Amino acid sequence: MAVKYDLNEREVWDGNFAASQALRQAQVDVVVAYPITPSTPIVENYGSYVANGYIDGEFVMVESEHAAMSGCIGASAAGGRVSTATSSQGFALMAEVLYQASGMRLPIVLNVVNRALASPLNVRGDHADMYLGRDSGWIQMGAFNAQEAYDLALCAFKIAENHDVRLPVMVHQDGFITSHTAQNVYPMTDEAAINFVGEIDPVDDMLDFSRPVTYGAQTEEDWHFEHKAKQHKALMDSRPIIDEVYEEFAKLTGRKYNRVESYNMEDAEVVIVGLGTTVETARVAAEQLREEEGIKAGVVAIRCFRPFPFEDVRDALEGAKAVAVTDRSSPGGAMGAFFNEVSAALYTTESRPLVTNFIYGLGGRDFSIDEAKRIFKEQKAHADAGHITTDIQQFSGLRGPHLGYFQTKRG
Amino acid sequence: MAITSIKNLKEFSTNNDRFEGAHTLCPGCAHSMIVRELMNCTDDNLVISANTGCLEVSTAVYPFTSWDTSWIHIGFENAATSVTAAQVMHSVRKKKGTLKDNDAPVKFVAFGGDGSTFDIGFQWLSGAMERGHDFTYICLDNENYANTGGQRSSATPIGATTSTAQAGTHSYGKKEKKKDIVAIMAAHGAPYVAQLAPNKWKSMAKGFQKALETEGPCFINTVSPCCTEWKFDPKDTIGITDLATDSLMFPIYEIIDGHELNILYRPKNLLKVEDYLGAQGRYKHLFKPENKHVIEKIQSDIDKNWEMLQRREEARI
Amino acid sequence: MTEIRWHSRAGQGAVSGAKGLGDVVATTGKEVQAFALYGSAKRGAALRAYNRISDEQIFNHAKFMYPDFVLVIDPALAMTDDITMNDKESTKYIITSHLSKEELIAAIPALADKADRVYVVDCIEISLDTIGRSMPNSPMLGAFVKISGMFELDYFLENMKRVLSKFPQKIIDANMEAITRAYNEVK
Amino acid sequence: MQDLKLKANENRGLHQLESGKDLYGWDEVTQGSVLPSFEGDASKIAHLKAEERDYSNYNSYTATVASWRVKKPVFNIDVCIDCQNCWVWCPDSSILSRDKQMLGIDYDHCKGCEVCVEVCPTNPKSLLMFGENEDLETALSQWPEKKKKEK
Repeated sequence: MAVKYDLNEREVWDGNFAASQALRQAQVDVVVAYPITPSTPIVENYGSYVANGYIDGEFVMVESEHAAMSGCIGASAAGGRVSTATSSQGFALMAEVLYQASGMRLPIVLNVVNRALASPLNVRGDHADMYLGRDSGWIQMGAFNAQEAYDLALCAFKIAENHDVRLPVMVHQDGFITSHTAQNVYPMTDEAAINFVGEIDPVDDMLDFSRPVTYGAQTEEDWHFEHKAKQHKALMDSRPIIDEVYEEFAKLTGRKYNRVESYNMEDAEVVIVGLGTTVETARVAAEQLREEEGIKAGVVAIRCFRPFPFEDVRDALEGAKAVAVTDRSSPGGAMGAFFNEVSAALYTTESRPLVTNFIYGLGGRDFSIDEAKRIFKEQKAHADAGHITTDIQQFSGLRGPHLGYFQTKRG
Repeated sequence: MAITSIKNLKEFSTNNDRFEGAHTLCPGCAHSMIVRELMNCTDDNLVISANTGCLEVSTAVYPFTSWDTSWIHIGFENAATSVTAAQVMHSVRKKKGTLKDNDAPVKFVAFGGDGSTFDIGFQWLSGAMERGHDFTYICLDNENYANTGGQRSSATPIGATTSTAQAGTHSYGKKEKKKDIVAIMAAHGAPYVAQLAPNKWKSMAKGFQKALETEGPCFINTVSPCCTEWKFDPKDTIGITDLATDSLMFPIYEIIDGHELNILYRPKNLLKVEDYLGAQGRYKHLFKPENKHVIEKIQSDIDKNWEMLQRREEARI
Repeated sequence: MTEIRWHSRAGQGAVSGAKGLGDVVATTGKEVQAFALYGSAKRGAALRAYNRISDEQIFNHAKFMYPDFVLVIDPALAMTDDITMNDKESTKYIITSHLSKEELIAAIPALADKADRVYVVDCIEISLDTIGRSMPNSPMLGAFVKISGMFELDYFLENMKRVLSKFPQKIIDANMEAITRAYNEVK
Repeated sequence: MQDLKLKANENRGLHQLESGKDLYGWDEVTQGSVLPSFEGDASKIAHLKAEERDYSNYNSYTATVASWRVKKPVFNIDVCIDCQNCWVWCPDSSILSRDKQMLGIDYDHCKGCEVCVEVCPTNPKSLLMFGENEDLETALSQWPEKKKKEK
């Protein structure tokens, strides 16, 4: 029986500590991990909870991130609750096995502390690793601060282990900006947390010897497509279940999450669409602009990057005139991936707002209120002109001459 | 632990197979002889993992499995990791009492070919051995990447021709020595390490049982002649293995706690390595006059290795 | 919103100082933020840490700020780092130095017109005397309590004891002494 | 004696996968492509003989690879000494052995590799290869005599 951990009603935790407390409260059975900045403290803390009896689990320090996720798969197929954490290069090294975890429908919770991908080497936050996971078949949820890193990690177990979902879940937080920033966090009691998450009820349990199972079969062109289709459907069908879990969480804590979050959107004409901490900074900018200049600015955030909330994004943005979609990942010779997805959703609306793409914040480059304001003002100019007046894709916050691509053919 | 009697073959044959037929390994493949024997060595429940390789692609082809036990394959390199993590989960769930049957005895076993053991999965294997989990890793060593059409591995011996180390007018095939995986695994401090061969079924069964009984990470390298890539008639699988063990190309021995070496088989009628090489197509080119030195080199390596094994056995260090 | 920027070297405890300050402030019911920009920074490398304090939830995640307080806990960085960056007319400076206030301002031209907002305390010496090694973060907190007037000293000390509760009593006592001395010595 | 119905449960060979029949849709494949080996409780599986087990349709035991074979081994029980060499080295789990006795060959799983014939120590051998279509009686009638040791 685990030793009682003393919690205050109000704690000052950084995102890493908050996530590790969620792992403790969910009484994760096995963590298989390899350390990488900036996610390391999550698994270090889990290890210290094991070492001090705060949790009846095991911490396995393996020799690489690939092995970490491989171990998570083995442990999860063995029927218990499993979690780990990683970032950046470690995430990239895990990439092969991420697909195996989702293909085998294993409810692993991966805390991803977002960090840029080399080269050049960089330890700070951008969303390159998160984007790398976007076709991996995992549910991907984004936390914008330490409180949310904690809340969503708890929700993640409940979603992943739901028998109608049975998919692995990533909970993303921004490297350093969330992971290493201490803020007020209001934890649940241990009892409330475990009651909410519940006990895991294993499916296809490798340790149930009354029913031996084979995991990881080979399929060729005769079966692979069917399995992938079934997996995709499970991911698409997880949407209402995610909503239910968010609803139940709100009843317990008063903190209500949505797969798409809207701020000041009732009458917004110009909008920033973003992921991560950017969302909160943009919210401050939107409110200031409303007060200072009367610009009807709003913010739309994607809480649930996968399954991509196509309909909800469309609904949230349908009334907007000009929308700036922000990609915190080097786009590699294309428009930002997030821009493409949001644009695709908006293309199916009547209003088809003007959409531009900002590449920003790479390698942890600061995103300030002033920068958000500048982006809003540009959107205002598009809205007033009735067409896009700048390049469709621009690099924002970059030193040196302007870098941008493509002009509109409308107007 | 329920160990099956291996007093003699008749006793052993009362076992009920848990590795089923209608898998799609080549006719005459030694892999399945070895796997069957491992599974027949115990009545305990087994959790088995496999690296990518011939065994994996032939025994779990959707919608069929040939495994009557829990089994998992993830990727090329991580069988040791997946099965040891399952073992850790077993210990946690046993402690918490969340297993379906908390008292059911279970053993954890990983299989890999020489490609995944010596090469691509080497780091994962080394990590699992170092962490000291209670499991047995069995390498099915057919000395090449048979699953992908016979490329060289670091287990391929000098002089063999493979599709990526070809014998030709300017080459006698692979130039480099086979990696000594047994010594490397013993150096990890594993409590039980052995090299075994399926023709010597009893020493193999004894070794398997020792590995399953020994607490901690055990490693066994088994020679697994590959009729397809070694180029011999499938019916001769056991005969070729006899030549391998009786020429000492593939000596059978165990190392306990990293140092105590025991030779498990001494051929009464020691054969020259030509007899072994000559029976396989992959060494055919060595019998050309210009390649004679390679056969001499192989024989001299065998002699030196045998001398080393005998001295280590004697020295007990 | 109160914003604070720390100038420090890795290993001097600015990150713990900022987090400790945040911890104490949170007990008053305020929302806090404490963060630093480091990562692969090795001991001795210059780094900056940040605090925000507000009555409402803090949404701004930028490191960019117009600081209300600049806390410099490394004497050399006071000379070499851009400590007056993005300051306001009301920004207060608390600087670790063995120099007198006059000598310090003379050495740092950027402070010339801000003399009424510059405070000096020798956190290094205080920490060497009390804690036994160079750990200027605790004394800086004492100086900050005095200059900001945000707390009563006793209230702050009580709460710092809780923040430091995982340490041995001897270390807690030394830190209390360091905070108190700096509170009294800052000028 | 070789006609014992030990070898298969009723559904063996029903799947026609090699011919492309029996391929069903995405809504019917198993979750995560996981394959359960048995129906019902399999806790004591190590203690059950094949004919006592409740194999699932996903178990390759229920499938056949008989069509892979060009020649087949025929077993002559009159010569057999039940040494079990063929049992231990059969790579296809196709030697039907019960209570220390060799009873026959599972022709649904035998691929005709001939290993069993090679490792058979009797004189004459108790297993010999015959054409796939040769019937048992004809095969047995052609069994060779004991060979004299060459001197």
